[in-house]
Amino acid sequence: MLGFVLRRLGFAVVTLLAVLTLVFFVIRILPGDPTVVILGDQASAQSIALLRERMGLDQPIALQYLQFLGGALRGDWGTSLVSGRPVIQEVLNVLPHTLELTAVALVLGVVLGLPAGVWAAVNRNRIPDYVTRVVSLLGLSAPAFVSGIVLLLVFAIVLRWFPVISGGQGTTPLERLRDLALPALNLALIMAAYVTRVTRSSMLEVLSQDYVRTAMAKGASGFAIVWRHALRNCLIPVVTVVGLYLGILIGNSVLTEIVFNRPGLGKLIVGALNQRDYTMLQGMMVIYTLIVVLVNLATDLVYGLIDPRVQYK
Amino acid sequence: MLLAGNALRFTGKALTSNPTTLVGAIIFVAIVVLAILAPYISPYDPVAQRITIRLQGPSWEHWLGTDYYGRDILSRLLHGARYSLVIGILSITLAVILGSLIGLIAGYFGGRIDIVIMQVMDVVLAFPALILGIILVAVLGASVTNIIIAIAFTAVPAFARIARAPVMTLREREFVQAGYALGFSDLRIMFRHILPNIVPEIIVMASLWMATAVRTEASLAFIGLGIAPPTPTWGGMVREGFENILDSYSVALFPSLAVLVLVLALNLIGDGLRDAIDPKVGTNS
Amino acid sequence: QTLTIAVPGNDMATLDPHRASATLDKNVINWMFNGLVRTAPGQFSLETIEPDIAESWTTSADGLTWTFNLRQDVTCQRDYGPLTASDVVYSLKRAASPETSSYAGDYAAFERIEAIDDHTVEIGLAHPVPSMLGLLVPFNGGSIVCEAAGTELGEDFGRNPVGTGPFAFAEYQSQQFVRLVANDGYFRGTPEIKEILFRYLGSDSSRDLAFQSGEVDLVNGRFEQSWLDRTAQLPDTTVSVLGPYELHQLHLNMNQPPLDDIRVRQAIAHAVDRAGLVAFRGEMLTREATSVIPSGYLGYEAQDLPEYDPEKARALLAEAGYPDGIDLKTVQTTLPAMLTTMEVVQAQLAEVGIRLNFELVDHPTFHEQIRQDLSQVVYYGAARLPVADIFLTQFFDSNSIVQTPGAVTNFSHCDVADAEIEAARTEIDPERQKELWAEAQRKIVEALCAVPLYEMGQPYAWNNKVQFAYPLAGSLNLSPMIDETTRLVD
Amino acid sequence: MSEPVLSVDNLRIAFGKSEVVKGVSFTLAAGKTLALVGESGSGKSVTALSIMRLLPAKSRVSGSVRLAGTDMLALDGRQLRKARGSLAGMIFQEPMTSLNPVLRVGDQVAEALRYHTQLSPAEAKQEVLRLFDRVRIPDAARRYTEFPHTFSGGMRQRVMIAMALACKPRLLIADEPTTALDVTIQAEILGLLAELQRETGTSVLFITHDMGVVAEIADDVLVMRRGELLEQGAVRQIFAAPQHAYTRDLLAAVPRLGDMTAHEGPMRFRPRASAPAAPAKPQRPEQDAPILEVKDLVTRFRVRSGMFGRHTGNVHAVDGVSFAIKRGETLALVGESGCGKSTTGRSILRLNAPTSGEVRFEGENVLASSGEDLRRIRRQMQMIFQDPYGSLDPRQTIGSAIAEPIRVHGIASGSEVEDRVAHLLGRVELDPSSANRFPHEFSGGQRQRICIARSLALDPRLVIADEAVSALDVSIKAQVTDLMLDLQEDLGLAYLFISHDMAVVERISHRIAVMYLGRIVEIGPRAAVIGSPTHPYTRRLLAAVPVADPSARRERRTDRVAEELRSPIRPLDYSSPPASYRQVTPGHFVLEDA
Ligand SMILES: Nc1ncnc2c1ncn2[C@@H]1O[C@H](COP(=O)(O)OP(=O)(O)OP(=O)(O)O)[C@@H](O)[C@H]1O
Ligand SMILES: Nc1ncnc2c1ncn2[C@@H]1O[C@H](COP(=O)(O)OP(=O)(O)OP(=O)(O)O)[C@@H](O)[C@H]1O
Ligand SMILES: [Mg+2]
Ligand SMILES: [Mg+2]
Repeated sequence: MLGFVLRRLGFAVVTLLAVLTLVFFVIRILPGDPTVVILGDQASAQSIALLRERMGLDQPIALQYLQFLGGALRGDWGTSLVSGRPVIQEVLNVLPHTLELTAVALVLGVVLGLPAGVWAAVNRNRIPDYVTRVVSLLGLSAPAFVSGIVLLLVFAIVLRWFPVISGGQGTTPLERLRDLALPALNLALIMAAYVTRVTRSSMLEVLSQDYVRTAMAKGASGFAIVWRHALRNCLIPVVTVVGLYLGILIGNSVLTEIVFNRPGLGKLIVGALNQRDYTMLQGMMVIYTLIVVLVNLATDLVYGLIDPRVQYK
Repeated sequence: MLLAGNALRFTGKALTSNPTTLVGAIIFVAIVVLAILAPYISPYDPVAQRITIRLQGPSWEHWLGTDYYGRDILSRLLHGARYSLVIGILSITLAVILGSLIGLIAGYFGGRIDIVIMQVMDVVLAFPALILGIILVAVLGASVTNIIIAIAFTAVPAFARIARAPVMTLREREFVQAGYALGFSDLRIMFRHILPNIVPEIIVMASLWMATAVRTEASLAFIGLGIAPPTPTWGGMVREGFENILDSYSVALFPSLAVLVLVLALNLIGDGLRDAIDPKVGTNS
Repeated sequence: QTLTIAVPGNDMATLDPHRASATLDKNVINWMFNGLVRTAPGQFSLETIEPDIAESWTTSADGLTWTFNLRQDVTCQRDYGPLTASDVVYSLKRAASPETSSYAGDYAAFERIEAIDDHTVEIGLAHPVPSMLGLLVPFNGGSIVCEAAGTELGEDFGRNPVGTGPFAFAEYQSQQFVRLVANDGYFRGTPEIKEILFRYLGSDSSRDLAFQSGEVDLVNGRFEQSWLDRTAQLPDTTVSVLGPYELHQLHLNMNQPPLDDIRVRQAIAHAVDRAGLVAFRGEMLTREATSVIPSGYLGYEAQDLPEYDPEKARALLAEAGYPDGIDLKTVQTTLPAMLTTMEVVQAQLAEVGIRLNFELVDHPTFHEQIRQDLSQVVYYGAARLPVADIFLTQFFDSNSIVQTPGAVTNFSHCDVADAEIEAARTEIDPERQKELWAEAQRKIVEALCAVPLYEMGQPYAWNNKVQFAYPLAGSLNLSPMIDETTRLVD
Repeated sequence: MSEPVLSVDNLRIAFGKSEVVKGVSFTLAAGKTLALVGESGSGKSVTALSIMRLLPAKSRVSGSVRLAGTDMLALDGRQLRKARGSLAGMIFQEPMTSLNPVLRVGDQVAEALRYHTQLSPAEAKQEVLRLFDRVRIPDAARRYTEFPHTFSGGMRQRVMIAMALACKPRLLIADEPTTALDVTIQAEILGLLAELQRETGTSVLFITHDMGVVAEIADDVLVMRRGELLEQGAVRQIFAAPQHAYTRDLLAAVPRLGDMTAHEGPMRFRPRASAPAAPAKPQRPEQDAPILEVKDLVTRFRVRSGMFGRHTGNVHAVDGVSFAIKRGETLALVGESGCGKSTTGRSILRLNAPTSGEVRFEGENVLASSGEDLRRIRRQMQMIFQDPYGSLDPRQTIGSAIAEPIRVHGIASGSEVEDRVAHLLGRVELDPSSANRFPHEFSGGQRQRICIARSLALDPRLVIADEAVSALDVSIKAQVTDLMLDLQEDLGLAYLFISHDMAVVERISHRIAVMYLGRIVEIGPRAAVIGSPTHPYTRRLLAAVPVADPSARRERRTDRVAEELRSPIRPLDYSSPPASYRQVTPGHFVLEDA
């Protein structure tokens, strides 16, 4: 297994290099120019050209690529074209916020979704099943910004339990949790919807297996049958979805970040994109890829923990 | 052909065996019919602006209210259904087919093939939909086909992972080994024996991912890879509605509800299909 | 006392006044810097210019030599010591250098910037500049920075700005806020407000909700009448639209058929219903455009713009050989405030058979593509230093035509008023200068290089706790002036 | 006599329209053993399941089932849970799929204890280890933490037995609990059951096809066919004077070890009805080149332990096995459960990756071939898996499962395929109309037959039959073995026949190989091995074969076999001693003790 992990990480290096190259060239093909963003719309063509020269954007793209690669390999990710701050630092500034939000959302999503899915499966085609179906889809059909505003209206304006601005400035754990509650819930709703549905489906499959009958014969309670015997067997698709969503979440939480006024990677990348901040985008994409690769590696390892029959070849 | 026959049979079984599936199917057909009939049954021109009656709530004249430009929301919903249905369904179908195929191959062969394929998928997955979208606009230009491609593209790695996971355990099952023993080719084992066993999960995810597809369409519209205004789409309507949500809830609410109803219908159908192809459904109490 | 301000946007780019081009950055710079002169507090018109760091000034008869006497009590923030003439010289040279400034072009005529003594600065010009003092207000290049800080911080200055204004930079949290603290040594007195929290709240709705919940005292709103109406209903709230007003117009690419035909351009002009657009955007927020430069600018003169007359528009199209209407391509940004207007324009033009086909792209792409001549109709809103020259030069002078070396924002390939613009630039006689500018405007309107739509101000709302000592008309940096006199009451 | 522990009255069970149990009534007294025998698919398992209320939801049950005075059919959830496991324990017919694949084996057993006793986790574990020892699972402490898929069929069955016995239930329902066990271990398990019965007065409902076992342990016997109870009575009476014709047939068909001493080569149960397809008898096998040659085959599985799955040892499942099978020959592979028989079979087909050795099929190197070649070889070399249920695709109807290889290999097409499928089903005594049902809708024996039919569909040259007839009642078993012999006669088919049933082995094989701990300890012509067993294990094995005669009931052994249980798990650095054989008589070899 260790060998498997090492091999995967070895491949990940290749993947990262590929992403790096891809991103480097692709964003330079994109229309839009960072210099216009930096100089503003009054800038003349001359001053734009001047700035391009100063930033080295006028050099042959292959040369730029080599320079960038050299720097990247030495750990120098360059500085943001727009703000002039080091890319690494910008990312590290917001990364904790993203990780914290994602982690809490993940936990919430699973805590909400898994029991709901199990409940639906156990009560297949009865009221609880219909209720969870509709409710979970509610979370899914309303885009993050709509559900976010609804949450704010209810919990921050009407009930006044939480602040509208949850910037994540809290210092005590309780304050941080308070800041996190609504945005995490907002992200968790979508995740919970997926988890619920997948759990239900795979639970149905598992509940008809012979070993569930064995558990019954032992006199296991309904609870033990579901949570001890069936759940683990139906967890693989659930873990897949969770892992998948974790990867997607980190990139796609921008709407939630914006609505709840939280810093995060999502905002950073959308900002960088809107400003065509090449260096920033490059650095961010590498971080993203790294996260996705790690999350997926973790998912694969969890498969093995869940099901001993899974082999890492 | 065989598969198509099976599909028909299962659809029939799904519809007849479970009333909720039938409900789902009826809703879905209704949406499709409404979409087709949109030009004839819409009370108003979906693009005609009436600036004096902007952002109004539901009324007798405008059942679902009016939008930011005073356009009739109901009419826009009806017309928008056409694009949203086509985009949503086609893109998800595309993604499901491609993704499951990739996941199947990766999970089945495992080892190096798996690592390489899944790392490629990871790369695609790592690109946020927005960035992918912009790249695609830049490369392909904006058109309905390209939106479908873009949405499918973002969903392919997801379905690859969804398909691959169960394959990894299925390939160790004895009936797969029995297939080897019978001299079946890898292709046959993959498609005839493993695939049907992962279909339930895929169906469930696919019917869910529709919602994501409609939303992705909205965010792609945001960066320009969308149906250009004033043509209505549900995703676009939701996005517009969001900007004015504090002024009028109905602009965001009704398209969201429409998405909900569509996804619900598809999920009911999906569940029914899932059960229909599950030979053991309801075996244990 | 903390004043919390919320603005739409997600992050700060730079707070270097000579670099900053984003409105949100200028908003903050507004409270940190002084110029040699300034517009009166709460005002943005150059007619109100009054002393700031400079106590007094003199001009030579030819208008080429300007001498400024500086106040002696000005100190730099954050212990960078007293401000002297050398700081001013450093600062203006910095603003004039393309290496350090985005506005170097504005200062091209500055031949000589010298410190005569510790508190006297002399500027020598190569040729007269239409509004010399306008270049010295704390806006764009006019902000005075402290030399010691500038040289010490170098590239970092944008994240660590040091000025002389009422508020000093204290902290920046990326994607969240900039925090300013009162500059206790401000030469006009210690500010009443001790701290300003300038928050980036990108979501319109949550920004409104934060204001509604009292977490924010002052909020930059949406460009919507409905926003003003709704916000005005909140208790203890003042809503206001601040200047300067941006002029929004359609630039028609006269180089390309069918827009090269004046009748087609006239048809468009007659098809646009300015009143309808104002009704759409809101009476309080917008007013009908009256010329091709914003009203109130030095040199502005109201023009007779083509009336809304769809019949005539159709007739003109038919006359030009397009009885079935025309198709026009426009590259359009997805920025909501701009897109919505264009959707209304699109509907209006459609009435007479002009089909405006959108090519939706994201904002940076929009900026690039309109500069590549890819859009037949360019919808653009802008405000500049309120002098006719700058606006006319950037949008209508043939030197600024896109895709040329000197390109700025002349999207329409307009060249009909080159002579007048050029002549006015160096004209010393103010009356004659104004005539030239008026003539230029007339010609541009007549040739229909652009179809002016409306002018739009900055919507703001604040809690009545915030009290301004003077009426607010606006500010060049587009944020309400907050200085030593602004108070928060309970 | 006291109140019966179990009384079933007019039990009826139906799936959809078809009634599979049609009014069955019987009682079972405390401490007694009731054997339920009968045709495969006659409703034995279903009856047993209904007692525990474990039938699928879509079944309908009527009648009454009283267990220790409680009306099982009337219990609500909580009462039912208490009753299950403590009142009645059950050993399921299919041990392969009845264990939870993701839970550790030991924990699955301990769980039963936790539900019904007050034992602490540590005590429960101790108890489980003790049970594992008693059901003869070697290296119990290590096996405790392993997962079911690393267990051989017989080992899983023993785990199931341990689980059912854990709480010393009043009633033990054992549904063919020893089919996957070799006779030595079977004898021990039967002894264990008897001991338990003595200690706790447990009653046993024992479903089996092995009349020998019935004769040895049953007090009373029930005979079922097609959902109906044909006959019931005391065991001696049934054996001595069967009333019903079916019972008589059943008993007549029972093969007895030693029946064949006078006969050379395999022998059919019933004379062949039709003339052989091929007029000329195929050549005697000896004269032919071997169709399969296995040389020094070694297959090891890694043993991992700890958090990071460190490789700490190896299961030497197959440890240097060599043999050859000629065309038209049957080699029986017998041996202790868990000794590596299935692994040998799977390794030959490359379903496991052998560690080393050589496998040649008709001269072709199987271990070196791949892709199309491998498929071609596999097609000619079929395997009937020990776990029939697991080896059927749950989403494929059995008709399509049998038709698929026919289509794939182009053996037939169009409607011919259906005819063939129907024909094959008929030959294994299944109703062709059941072709469109799914595997889970069949009884254990029916599934086994489906797998046999499927493997024969391809006209293979060699069939590896892993416990292929273990779940069949004697009469169908006779029919299926006859079928196999017919095919051998007609087509020169060769078999590697893995079985625990020595009587059947004697009938069907030309030669016998006896395996023990991954090695062949004795191999030779059938008559020689059975007639003059040389290796001590072979002797033990033959001595343990139950005899289908209740009057000849031996004293049940309750003491432990003197020899220590041996486990095939070895440390990493272990290297097996070379195997050397001594020839006893021509062709009869015995492993020399190292
Ligand atoms: N889930 C089911 N759906 C439909 N029919 C079923 C189902 N389970 C069992 N049957 C049918 O019920 C009958 C009795 O099955 P049962 O398992 O009791 O047989 P059995 O006597 O145990 O046979 P065997 O000795 O082969 O195990 C069989 O004909 C079988 O096909
Ligand atoms: N996948 C595996 N991983 C680890 N060990 C295994 C695996 N498969 C089998 N074994 C071990 O290999 C040994 C031989 O198993 P095998 O299934 O060949 O036995 P068998 O002779 O067929 O027994 P039975 O008669 O009980 O079926 C056993 O100790 C078993 O635990
Ligand atoms: Mg049975
Ligand atoms: Mg075996």
